[in-house]
Amino acid sequence: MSISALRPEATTDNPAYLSVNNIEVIYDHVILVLKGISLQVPQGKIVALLGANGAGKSTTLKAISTLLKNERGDITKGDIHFRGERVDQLTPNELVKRGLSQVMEGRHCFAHLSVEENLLTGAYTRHLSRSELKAELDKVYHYFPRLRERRQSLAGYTSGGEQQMCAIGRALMARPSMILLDEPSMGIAPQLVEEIFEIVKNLNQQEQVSFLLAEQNTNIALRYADFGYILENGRVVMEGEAQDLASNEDVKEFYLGVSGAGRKSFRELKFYRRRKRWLA
Amino acid sequence: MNHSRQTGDVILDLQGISLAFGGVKALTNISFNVREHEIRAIIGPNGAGKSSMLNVINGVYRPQQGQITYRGQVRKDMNTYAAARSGIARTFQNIALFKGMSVLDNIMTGRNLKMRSNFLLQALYWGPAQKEEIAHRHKVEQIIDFLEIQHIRKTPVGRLSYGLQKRVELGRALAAEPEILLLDEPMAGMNVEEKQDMSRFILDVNDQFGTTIVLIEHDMGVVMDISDRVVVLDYGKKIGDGTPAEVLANQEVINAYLGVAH
Amino acid sequence: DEQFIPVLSYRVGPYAAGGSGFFGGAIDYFNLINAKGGLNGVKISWEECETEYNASRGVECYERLKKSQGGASLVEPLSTGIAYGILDRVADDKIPMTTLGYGRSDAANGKVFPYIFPLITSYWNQAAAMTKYLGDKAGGLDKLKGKKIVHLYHDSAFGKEPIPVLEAQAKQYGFELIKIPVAHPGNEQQSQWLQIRQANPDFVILWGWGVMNAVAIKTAQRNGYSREKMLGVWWAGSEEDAVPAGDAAKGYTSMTFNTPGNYPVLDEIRSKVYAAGKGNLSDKARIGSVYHMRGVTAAILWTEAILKAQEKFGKGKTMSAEQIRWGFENLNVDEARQKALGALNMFPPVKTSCEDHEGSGAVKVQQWTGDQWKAITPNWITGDKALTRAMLEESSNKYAAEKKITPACLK
Amino acid sequence: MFYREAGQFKTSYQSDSQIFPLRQDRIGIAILLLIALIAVPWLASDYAFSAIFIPFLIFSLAALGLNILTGYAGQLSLGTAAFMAVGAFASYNFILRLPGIPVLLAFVLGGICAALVGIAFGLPSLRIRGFYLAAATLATQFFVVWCLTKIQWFTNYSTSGVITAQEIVIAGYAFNTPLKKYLLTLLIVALLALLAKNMVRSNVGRSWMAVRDMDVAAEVIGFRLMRTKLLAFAVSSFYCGIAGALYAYAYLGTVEPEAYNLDLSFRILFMIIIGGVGSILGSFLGAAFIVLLPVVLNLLAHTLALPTHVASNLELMVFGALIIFFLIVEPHGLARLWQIAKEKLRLWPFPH
Amino acid sequence: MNFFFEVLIGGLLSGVMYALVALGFVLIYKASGVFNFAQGAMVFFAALTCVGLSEKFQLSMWLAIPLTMLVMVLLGLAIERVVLRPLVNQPEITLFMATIGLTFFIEGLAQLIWGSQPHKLTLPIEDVPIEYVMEHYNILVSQFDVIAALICALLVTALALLFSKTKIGRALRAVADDHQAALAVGIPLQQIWAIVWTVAGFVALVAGLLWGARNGVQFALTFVALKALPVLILGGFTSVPGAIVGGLIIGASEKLAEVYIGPLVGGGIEGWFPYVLALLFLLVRPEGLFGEKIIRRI
Ligand SMILES: Nc1ncnc2c1ncn2[C@@H]1O[C@H](COP(=O)(O)OP(=O)(O)OP(=O)(O)O)[C@@H](O)[C@H]1O
Ligand SMILES: Nc1ncnc2c1ncn2[C@@H]1O[C@H](COP(=O)(O)OP(=O)(O)OP(=O)(O)O)[C@@H](O)[C@H]1O
Ligand SMILES: [Mg+2]
Ligand SMILES: [Mg+2]
Repeated sequence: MSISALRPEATTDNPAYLSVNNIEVIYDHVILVLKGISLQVPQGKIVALLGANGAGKSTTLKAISTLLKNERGDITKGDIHFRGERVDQLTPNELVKRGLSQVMEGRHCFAHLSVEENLLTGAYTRHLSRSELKAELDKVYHYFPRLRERRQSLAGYTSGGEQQMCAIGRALMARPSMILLDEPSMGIAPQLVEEIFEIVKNLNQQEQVSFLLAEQNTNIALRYADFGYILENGRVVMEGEAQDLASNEDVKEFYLGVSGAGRKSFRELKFYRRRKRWLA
Repeated sequence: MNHSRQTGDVILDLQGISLAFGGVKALTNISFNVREHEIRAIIGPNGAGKSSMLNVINGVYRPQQGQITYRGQVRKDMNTYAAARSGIARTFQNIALFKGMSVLDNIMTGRNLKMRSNFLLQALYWGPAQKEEIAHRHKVEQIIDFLEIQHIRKTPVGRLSYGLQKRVELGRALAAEPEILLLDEPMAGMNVEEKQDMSRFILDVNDQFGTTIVLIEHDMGVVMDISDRVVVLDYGKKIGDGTPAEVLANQEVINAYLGVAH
Repeated sequence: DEQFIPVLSYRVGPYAAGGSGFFGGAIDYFNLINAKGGLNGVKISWEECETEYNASRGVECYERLKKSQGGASLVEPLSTGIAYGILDRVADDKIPMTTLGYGRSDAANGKVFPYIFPLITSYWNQAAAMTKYLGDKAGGLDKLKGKKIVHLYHDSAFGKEPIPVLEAQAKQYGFELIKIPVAHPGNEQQSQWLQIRQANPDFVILWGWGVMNAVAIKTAQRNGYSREKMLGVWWAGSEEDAVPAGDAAKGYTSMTFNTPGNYPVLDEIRSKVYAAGKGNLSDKARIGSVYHMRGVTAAILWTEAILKAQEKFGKGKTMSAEQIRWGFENLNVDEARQKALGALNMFPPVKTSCEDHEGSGAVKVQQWTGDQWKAITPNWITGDKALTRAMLEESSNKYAAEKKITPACLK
Repeated sequence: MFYREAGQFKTSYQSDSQIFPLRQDRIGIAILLLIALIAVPWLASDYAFSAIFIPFLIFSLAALGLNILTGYAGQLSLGTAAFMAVGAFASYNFILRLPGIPVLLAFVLGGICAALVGIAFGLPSLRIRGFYLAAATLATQFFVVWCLTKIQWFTNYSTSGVITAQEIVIAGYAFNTPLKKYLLTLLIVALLALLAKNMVRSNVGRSWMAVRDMDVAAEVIGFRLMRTKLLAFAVSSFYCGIAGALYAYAYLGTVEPEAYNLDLSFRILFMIIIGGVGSILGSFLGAAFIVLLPVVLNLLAHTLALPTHVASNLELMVFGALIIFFLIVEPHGLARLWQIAKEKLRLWPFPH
Repeated sequence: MNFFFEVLIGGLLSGVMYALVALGFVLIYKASGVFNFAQGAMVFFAALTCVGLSEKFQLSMWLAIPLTMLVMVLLGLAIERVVLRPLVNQPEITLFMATIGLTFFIEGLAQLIWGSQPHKLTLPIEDVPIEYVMEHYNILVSQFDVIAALICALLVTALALLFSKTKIGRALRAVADDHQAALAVGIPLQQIWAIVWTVAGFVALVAGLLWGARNGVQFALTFVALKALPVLILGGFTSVPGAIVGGLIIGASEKLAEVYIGPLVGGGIEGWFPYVLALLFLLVRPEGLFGEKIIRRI
């Protein structure tokens, strides 16, 4: 495929903000999950990470944010640079201080803290006055009005979508310069999904925040992203400008669900697609 | 939509259900029913009370008001065990798998109500107990095949990716061969291809075993395509109920949930 | 030739202080003997094994060491739990076990327990002696009538052991016995002492162990109960029990089977062992402390038994455990012998027989002056031995019946 | 290269659900059993039997019992020794008061008594979870030992509260040497381990693990919490009860209630955590670790000829440090370490 | 009636002493969701170090105490670095077990350095009845206990403020909920743990000094942990004020039970009574009186 020529190369005038070079990740000393992944996120861009279940998207993100260590995963090869500095040996706290935040998959709110307290912990690394904190909170509440309504209740009791908003809002509170988003649209009502991506776009354009997002909603992800990488089985199998990917036939068929004749109804597919692919 | 399936009588009927947690009104006076063999979707914005609705149906939450009629039997509330016994199985929004157990064992737990041999026989693992175990294993392997998770059969589920866990959870619910299957966002975290498979799968279950399905899903495409009737919740109230087409045309629903983009 | 003695010691954990003192004393004496040329030329060898005062580790140590270096001559675990754990084993292995001042009182009956030697004195004789002493203090045993005595005890087999004796004597002499148990470990005794304060007894017997002792003394002070009226068992009568209680312990009395003080044998240990850098205690000041002296006493009795055996079975030879058992059964460490050993009056004269594996039953009372113990009874006291003997017979015969043993003396 | 599953295809679910699906494992365990049954009795000394093997087996059994409760059913308990005490003292009284009762039957009855006590004290677990439950199980520990000390009937009115285990005679054959006691213990432990393995790989076991991992979901699936938890308490206590009886009869001989103190409970807890929570094999590995390590350290300290008090304290420190070390290397215990080693072996000589 | 009040007051004051130990547990549980088995050993270690320093080098207590504090800080840092850091995000039971390993290590270390001899510890507070109360009401109240209670109250207030008013408090609770998420938002787990273990070390020192003055400084100080456990479950593992309230309830009721129920059943019930009592409380409130509710939403 020729699009690899379009790969966002790190050049001196456009240094890769985040660059992951050929990393290999092993869980539990035996389970090899990432088999050499390289990717670049240029400053101020949105990069999407796509791929089937179990492809290794979350693992990649956790490798970058160094949270992997605590799940008994190890980066055995390769390195990761963030703003020109090697970061794979830093602690998450140091990373957050350097401006890199992660929204983890699966919501991970602090169940025993109220929604508002959850958001406040997001600003832990920043030293804000009371009024500044309030302003930041208001901003998040403005994005997610639902959170304002539920601010006093314990996060553990809120609904799935509310928790997801809470997790995203919490990461925003750190005012990072780069955010790793793991499936932000999961469990979120469609209207809000659009809004979340609008927020992403806004932050990206107005505050130059870079994004690396793992997303299953390929459609919308490619609509908002600048670049995309497609992972399969721990390897990058395709990469390129978002528009190019979106117009690629294979991507269309497997990730966007549109084949030659346009989108098909879910009801009408009479066979299992993936099985077909394997057999082919 | 040329499917030949017939939906039957009302199997589950909820009347005037209200549920509040302290000050939070999760559900207010909700009534709707589910017919045999149908695919019934529940949609609504975040925090509308969809999951709470499922929790009421299978007895995790007790509604303060209202009554539930299941197969002609009227009750104030369900209890989880009784619900399971009477053929209601479900999946959860925040995955509730048994993290320390393998995929196979997790799905096997789904069959526990069908197991007859007592614990002494199981301790001996001999004769009827072993036969039974193997018979159930057959069923479970079919489900595993169906879900295409053969390769992770013996992996502890804690080590699986999110999407795979969702699949296992579905498998566990299916293993119970339920009459009603409650699915809470079964396709969250899946890409289109996977969603297509999953839809096919749900339809197949519905067709082949006649399982009634109650489905919560945020992907409108899926909901519109595969469900027979949709109920729409907003702020704990019912704002719409009808066929996908009817719901889609409902202005209130568009305002509250779908937005203009769709 | 060497005579091997396994040392089942405990130097960590809650009772480490006692363990290090006792086994330190014993090893110091071994070193002294060896420095002086051994037992008729037979040197003593030993090996230490840490039991942590824990029954199963103690059993492991015993099993490990019983066969090493030509076989164990004897054992002394200084722990009730371990002693029970190896009670049957020593009989099977034919290795004598001493239990100095603890363990089964009825083991003094050598017909039933041929291999067990609760030397010097047992709990029952101690209890009887306590009554005797309190009676003397009141001006005669008959003066105990109408008096109130509190038995404040560690709520375990240990603490309950003397109750039959005390109860029998309460009936006999007409005093009121109030039993107040303290739950293990006994680091809180306010409620017990409030009860005591309310009862206002004439004496309090403190049958305690470990931290319970210091706490009892302290709590007595805070409740205004006179320490002079407290009489501790000998496991409540060491520096380790009094020191932590600080000033509160001044005047407190306890039983002992050693007379506190200095003895030629201790001087010898200082000059021949410690001066040569072979001392076992890391703190020289502990030489002659209660536990250390108890260890030395034990070692004296062990070596005396070996010497006794040598007299019969061949001087200058290594004795077998069986022969040493005979030695233990025919001990006679009288005052003359004590004097020769440089330990006159350090412990009561001991003379054993098949019927009497205890060999004495005499004790003293000591008092804490604030920095050391002082004996306050010039002579050794013995209680009502007829009473304890009868109990001992009954109890040991019951054991024999349970175990299907026919009581008999070994030759 | 020798440890491969390659070429071993399962043609039936029956063969796939065997305890040891791999041929190498089956051969391994067979060899192990042969060693335990033939080579050990042949070669080992009395010391090894009565100070290492017997306590090792008994502790393994107790650990197995605790592992059923804590590892499989997720109910953290600090009252193991209490259940052991019940088993021991109940067996003692059965043999004492029903003359002629078969010893093995007495053990089983003792185990059943322990199971009943376990059920009684397991009732709170329906409401209480985690460390709260653990602290609450201490009530069992203290209460049971207190009862055994207070109520003299249990100790047959022995003045010192000590019981002397009767001789083990089965069908006229006396198990009175370390070797015989070892064989008896081995058989009992092997049998019970097999039963336990069967339980945990069938529906009961799954119900326990389900309750452990997520009790709400377990209930929704149709497991009854009360039944499942109480069954776990009962089975676990039964195992502990038998272990307690063996502790008195095959190991110590003469015991006081204090022998079953909190320390013992903790030791058994250490065993399962070190060995592997939720693993039958782990119970054995953990017991071996806790029984052997102090012995090894003691011998080591002895050969180094350190001053004794230094040696003893160092032993304790090294013991603690090793526990931490193993947890850091593998938080899921020795059993998991073993499994990883096997997985690596399977890949060997390739790294992945 | 006097006697009743004596028992009651004595019990309440003992309860405060228990609470002091329980506080150490609460701190660490709050910060990591871990039950710190080593707390008893830390109490012992702190007291022994303090006494050891003052005896060996003839230091006054006022010098020995800050020096010991320094040692406790080092200990806290070392524990974080060596034990906790590699065990982030591990199951609670693993961390619990690690603290057990720590217990052995600290016990061995303490005795290796300072020997196993018990020591006396004299604080300038005498343990005698307060005369005024004695004369006027004929009730025995120990002066030492009252002062200990004051110290404890001070400590509890300070800690309660620390937790409720600072952002550290919030961070602690976040860490206890979810290590990974806490790290992801940039909470410096290592720093926080180091701080908490140091504070726990400080609490251990205070407890060690007060208990040491009462019982002597000896290995058995580690057993005071057993007294603190029922307090902890009754008050709730996560609540600082809960420790105090739990302490008062446990202290008073255990003494009353021993005095009034004990004689009926043969006495010595103090060992298990508090546990049974706490258990009964738990049946009503499974997370203790003030503990955080256990959230089990699906
Ligand atoms: N803690 C772990 N231990 C072992 N294996 C793991 C662990 N976490 C993930 N894996 C494995 O790594 C692979 C990649 O997982 P990952 O979570 O990165 O997938 P993903 O692309 O995020 O998938 P999804 O879309 O389902 O979230 C999977 O096969 C999974 O089983
Ligand atoms: N156990 C509970 N305690 C307190 N509040 C609760 C509880 N369960 C649900 N709620 C509240 O009830 C409302 C409905 O929650 P529910 O989980 O049913 O929403 P939902 O429709 O499933 O939303 P989503 O699409 O985000 O999952 C939410 O605001 C939630 O915070
Ligand atoms: Mg993922
Ligand atoms: Mg929901």
